[in-house]
Amino acid sequence: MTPSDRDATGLLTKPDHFVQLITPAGERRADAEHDPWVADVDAAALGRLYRDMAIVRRLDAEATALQRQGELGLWPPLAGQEAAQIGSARALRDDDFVFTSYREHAVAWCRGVGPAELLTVWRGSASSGWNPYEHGMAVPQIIIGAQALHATGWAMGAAWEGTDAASVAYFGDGATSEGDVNEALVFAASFDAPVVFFCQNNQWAISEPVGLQSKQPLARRADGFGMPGIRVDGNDVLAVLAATRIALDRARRGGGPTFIEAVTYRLGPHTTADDPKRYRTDDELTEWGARDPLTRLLALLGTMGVDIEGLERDIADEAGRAAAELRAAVTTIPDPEPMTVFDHVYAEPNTHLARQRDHYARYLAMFDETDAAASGAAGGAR
Amino acid sequence: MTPSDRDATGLLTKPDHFVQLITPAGERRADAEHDPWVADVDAAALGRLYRDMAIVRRLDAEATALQRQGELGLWPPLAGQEAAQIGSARALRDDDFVFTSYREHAVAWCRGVGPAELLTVWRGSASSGWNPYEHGMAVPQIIIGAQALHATGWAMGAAWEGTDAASVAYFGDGATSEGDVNEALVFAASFDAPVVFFCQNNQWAISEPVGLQSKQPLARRADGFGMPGIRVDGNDVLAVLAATRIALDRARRGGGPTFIEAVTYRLGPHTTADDPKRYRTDDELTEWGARDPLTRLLALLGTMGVDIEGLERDIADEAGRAAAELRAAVTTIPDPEPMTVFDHVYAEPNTHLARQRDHYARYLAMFDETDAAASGAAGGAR
Amino acid sequence: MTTLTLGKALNAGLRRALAADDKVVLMGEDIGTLGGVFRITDGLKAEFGANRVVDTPLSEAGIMGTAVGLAYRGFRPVVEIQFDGFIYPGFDQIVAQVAKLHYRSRGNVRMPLTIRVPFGGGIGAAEHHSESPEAYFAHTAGLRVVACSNPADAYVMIQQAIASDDPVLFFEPKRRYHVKGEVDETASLADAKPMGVASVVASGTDVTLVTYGALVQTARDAAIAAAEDGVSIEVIDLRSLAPVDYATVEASVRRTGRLVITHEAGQQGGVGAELAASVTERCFEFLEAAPVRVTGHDIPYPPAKLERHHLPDLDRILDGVDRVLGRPNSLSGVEA
Amino acid sequence: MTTLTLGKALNAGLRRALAADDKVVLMGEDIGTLGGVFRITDGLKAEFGANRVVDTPLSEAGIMGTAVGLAYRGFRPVVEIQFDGFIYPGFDQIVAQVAKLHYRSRGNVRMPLTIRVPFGGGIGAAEHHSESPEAYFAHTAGLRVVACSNPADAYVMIQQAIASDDPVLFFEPKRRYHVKGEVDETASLADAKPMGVASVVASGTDVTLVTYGALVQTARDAAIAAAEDGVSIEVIDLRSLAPVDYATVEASVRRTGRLVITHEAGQQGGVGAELAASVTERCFEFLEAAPVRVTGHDIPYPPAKLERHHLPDLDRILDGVDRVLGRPNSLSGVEA
Ligand SMILES: Cc1ncc(C[n+]2csc(CCOP(=O)(O)OP(=O)(O)O)c2C)c(N)n1
Ligand SMILES: Cc1ncc(C[n+]2csc(CCOP(=O)(O)OP(=O)(O)O)c2C)c(N)n1
Ligand SMILES: [Mg+2]
Ligand SMILES: [Mg+2]
Repeated sequence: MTPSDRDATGLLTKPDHFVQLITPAGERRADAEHDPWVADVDAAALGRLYRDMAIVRRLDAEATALQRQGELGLWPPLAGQEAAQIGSARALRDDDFVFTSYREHAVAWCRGVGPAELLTVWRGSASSGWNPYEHGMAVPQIIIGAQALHATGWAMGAAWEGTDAASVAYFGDGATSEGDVNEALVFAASFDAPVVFFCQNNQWAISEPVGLQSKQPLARRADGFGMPGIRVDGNDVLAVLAATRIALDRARRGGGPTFIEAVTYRLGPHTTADDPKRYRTDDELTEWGARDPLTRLLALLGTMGVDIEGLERDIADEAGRAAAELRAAVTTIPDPEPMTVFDHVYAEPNTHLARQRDHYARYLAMFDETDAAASGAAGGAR
Repeated sequence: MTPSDRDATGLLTKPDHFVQLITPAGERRADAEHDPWVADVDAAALGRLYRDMAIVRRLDAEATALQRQGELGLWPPLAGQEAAQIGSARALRDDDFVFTSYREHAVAWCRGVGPAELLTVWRGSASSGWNPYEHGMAVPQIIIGAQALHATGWAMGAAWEGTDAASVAYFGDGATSEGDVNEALVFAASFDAPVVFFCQNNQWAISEPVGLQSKQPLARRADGFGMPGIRVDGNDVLAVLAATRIALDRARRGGGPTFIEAVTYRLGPHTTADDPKRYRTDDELTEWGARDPLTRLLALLGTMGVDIEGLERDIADEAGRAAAELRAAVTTIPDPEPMTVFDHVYAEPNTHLARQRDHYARYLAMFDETDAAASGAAGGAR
Repeated sequence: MTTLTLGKALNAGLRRALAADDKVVLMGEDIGTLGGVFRITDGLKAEFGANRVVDTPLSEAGIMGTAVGLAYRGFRPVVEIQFDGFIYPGFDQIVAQVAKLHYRSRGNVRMPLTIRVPFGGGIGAAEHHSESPEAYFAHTAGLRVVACSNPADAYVMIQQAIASDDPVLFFEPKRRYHVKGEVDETASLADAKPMGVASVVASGTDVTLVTYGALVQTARDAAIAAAEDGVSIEVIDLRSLAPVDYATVEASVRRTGRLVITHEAGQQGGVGAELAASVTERCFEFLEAAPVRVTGHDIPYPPAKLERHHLPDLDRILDGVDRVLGRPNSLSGVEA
Repeated sequence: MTTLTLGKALNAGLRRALAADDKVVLMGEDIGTLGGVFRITDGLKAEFGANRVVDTPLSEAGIMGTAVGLAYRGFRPVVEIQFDGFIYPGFDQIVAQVAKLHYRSRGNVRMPLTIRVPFGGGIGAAEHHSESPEAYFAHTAGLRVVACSNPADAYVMIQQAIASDDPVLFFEPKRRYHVKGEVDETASLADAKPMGVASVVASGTDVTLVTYGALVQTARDAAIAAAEDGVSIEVIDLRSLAPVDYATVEASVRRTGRLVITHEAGQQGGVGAELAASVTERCFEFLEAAPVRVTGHDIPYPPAKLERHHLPDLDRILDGVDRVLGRPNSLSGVEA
């Protein structure tokens, strides 16, 4: 690694340092090592991957709009990272389990998480929107890196049980600096855990460029921990699919963990609360815009003889319907009942909390029923 | 790394995988890369290194005996690790600063820590035995790995101040699994901190073999964090000296951190409270006994024409005197005065603690003065 | 006097501390180029450089541990923890190192760290962004714990914390960052009230109401509301949670005979527990009733739409006041 | 009935839990081949295999975090923290994950972890080997916190903790590991006293003395000594620190009117603060005096030669009893 491997912003993105099967211009690159892993992916399959990506991009934009309109408290947009998320999640089986952070809406989409389920937590209506066991996907994790250990433990258990299921830990470039992620690599290697560490290097951790977290491509972290590392073009859905399949295959055969660095880019703000203009340039955006994951796949489909106008039209319709559904779903999310604030703290009866709950119920009961329903407790009685 | 790189116990010790300048048999191996770094180390200098090692081995044995005799509460013997500690510490300047764990008595020896200073904490007489600023050495750290971050921060500060001083973080093979050590590597690389990570891989973390912590030689951890890693024969004082000089030189020139793995062996128990028979074999001990750091240096000195019998005799005398001093020193360590239990919690006055202190003073005062002096508070009054 | 928001007052205090002592360094995630997610360090990197206002890798233990090393070297690190709920990865370094190193080294090594923590709820945030972890630190020997509640205090206290040779957990009431107040930027630190001393922010005779941070404002509002009801409340802004200024609290309780404590943190083992226990020990014979605590529930911080059913507010505080006065209240008729 | 040490009783309880449910896995540093530094897991790896009794890499966050993942998968991990002072690197995973995941997942994901912590001092150990961190966890919603004090309880409570669907911090009084007692290894768990219920271990009428862990023995000795002095002490072994069995404590205090609490942890924000505050709230009118706390000082754990000047012992407890009774004591004449 020399300084010249860095671009102007100190980002580690030299394209020829990673697995790439589709160039930004939409050409299919031959790759003897990786092509066999996606030999089954024909034009129809590529079309389906495009559909996934286009729909989640639309849903993401819709959710951002919903936040701007006050329907959501916060939204962390994924725009730009569709290929990384779809390519990896579409490699999974139902009995696998994914542990993500907060930005993996496209992974949730692949795991069958529904619109209301997806938005619940960002609306602030409940502490989570879905049952992890229904989708083989943990609820979002906000503590950076913590989920890497959860994925590792889950995988250890799956192996001990004699299954060939695997887990995937999704985390960001910033997360690689947290002790938890490094300890996860240690445990996974030590126990040959069937886990895939899927790092979306989107170049930024809020305002911090990846160069502050590491002077080395993150995939190189893997070797020292005793596992293979794959650096893949995270804006190339096919390359990501191949890399993830390789890693999952190894995991299922008892070969242990793999670390994948998907080099991608967050096109939007960190969250709707962020102002990226304070820390990055328009040039950088333009540069990355040219590497868009959707554009290149559409171009490739065109060269394969697919009627891309027709495809785009169909998908635009479908995405529009999905977005409308999302918009409709948000208002169906019930506002929580006051006393549910005490639910699920414990799985078993707890004398202390029962008493506190009882006291609060008595407190709420002091207020006029109508007032309470209309405006909650505050200001009701006085 | 293939399974055959591991010996029977799963330990990562293939000798030809590391820098070695003196073979276990005492032959000087030519090494074009490393020889220039120790070109100044003539027979006299080697004799001094031998003297250091022989004396600390004797002191270590004496301290172990003192513990067995009840003069110390606990002692973590260093036997076997003399070359790793002396070779590295003798590369340092006075204005460097070392942050160790609990077993680095030979480092303390090199830093001029005196016998009473050394034993105080193990006798349980005070929370530390020396002033870190007098010896450029932090007091022992028991929380595994924590000091790696301290060394990194200190080095960042030294660089910001424009000095060319460096710090060394000493830690064990087990410590490499802790988040703190990995985060220290991240910070050190990010800030080009002039710090040397000196890992003594003594094959065991209490009862756990190093193979449980890592499937890779630990020095390989370095690359993924963006720093050079050197794997050195930790039982070869000259190779260790060379490696540490290389690392310190890089640090002083602004080249940032280096990770050194010194492959060595703990010949004794983890601490005097440990029973290593429960987890390791006599064969392993024999095997490592043949790689003893002292024997090989003595053999080399012999081939260099040094009167090794005379040397041994002189050093035995000197070591005997040092041991006697140590034994004498232990009883000079004052028992702490009861009320000092409150000293140094805060640097500034603290109303809460002052009150608690006052209450305890009144409590102690209830007891008959003579009783209190003889037996402390307990049982005095009733 | 300048009118500043609490956030800007902190910024001004930090700027003055950086200017006064070049061993002061600020460290944290996003504090440099971005100026912090709350912009508390806005402009400081540009003014003092990247070695004084340091964007760090994303690792709280790393920040805390390197700050310890910097302190070893004579620096006075001021660490920002981005949100309250992110302090726990650094907990070991705080509890086992920062808090203990002065003791461990028998006074040779000073740990003059300031650990800034935007804390508390009421901003409709996601999980881990609204916590009140102060009791963990108040229980940790070797640390000092303070909380500011208004711009004037924020400006002075942050400088006092940085000047202190002891490590200070500095809690900032994030939902009050935008509250404005008068700040005297010319005043000398030497003349300022020490951060260990509490403030009586409203005088009263019937009930002593003790709080800190964001709830100080709520408590004052409660005192005004109660006054209309004929109840005179003395409001004390604790400012220092460890050690507590019991002289001020006791003097008040001895007059009023009644104590209400309110904080956002859960009740079980919260700062209010120590206060209630200590005040009971110190002035049992003056108490007309058991001290009452009005706190967050003992639950993980709830989702945004439920936080108003978790956080003490004006009504809940007044209910607590009714309780301590033996007036009709939510628990009337319930056996305690 | 078998006579077992407390350590062996734990070993027997763990063995029974491993045998009863193959989702129970033990994890920790040196717990396998070595059987743990205190030999609590001695022989269990040989009996159940390396996938049930797991030597882990040296990383507390790693242990805790992988245990969370195992729980996600339906396992019931029993984690050993080697010594009290080494729990802090795992603090984030405990507080932000273990404690909150059931809530966060709206009851879908259970976290039936048992976190075993040998705790407390009195063994002449080096730094970090004698701490009493229980208050941090008692203040954390979502956790249960228990402490055993004798072999019979140890045997039953460890099994109850493992059987509990909630995460349990299980504190073991390390200096009592060698104390012997009768254990009924045939008794059914279903009939056993729930771990949430406190035990009155000595009846008395003048003072209620509440404690847990290693000090239960000391408290009983104090009761015997006091009896010779004409003072009748009721000793309560709390067993559960969160939630506290206030029914038992209150019933006693209502009779005696006087409460003394003793623990090794520091006073400021210790478990005793919550107890004193809660008991005062619940039975103010029955109290003849303010509850008295006899605790470790608010200092980092001192060097071995000073620990007897830190830890509550028989004399200090009796001094506290004198205080609560208004008899001559160390603070007589001192204004509280
Ligand atoms: C332990 C912890 N520290 C700090 C934060 C605040 N925070 C939220 S997201 C973020 C940046 C994460 O960057 P990265 O891992 O690259 O993921 P990305 O947001 O780019 O997907 C930070 C610092 C947090 N959530 N958790
Ligand atoms: C955070 C923490 N966890 C656990 C321990 C208990 N412990 C003390 S030494 C040790 C093994 C350390 O092994 P290694 O790092 O290889 O150093 P060595 O003792 O071999 O020099 C352990 C687990 C500790 N001191 N600190
Ligand atoms: Mg990122
Ligand atoms: Mg070791």
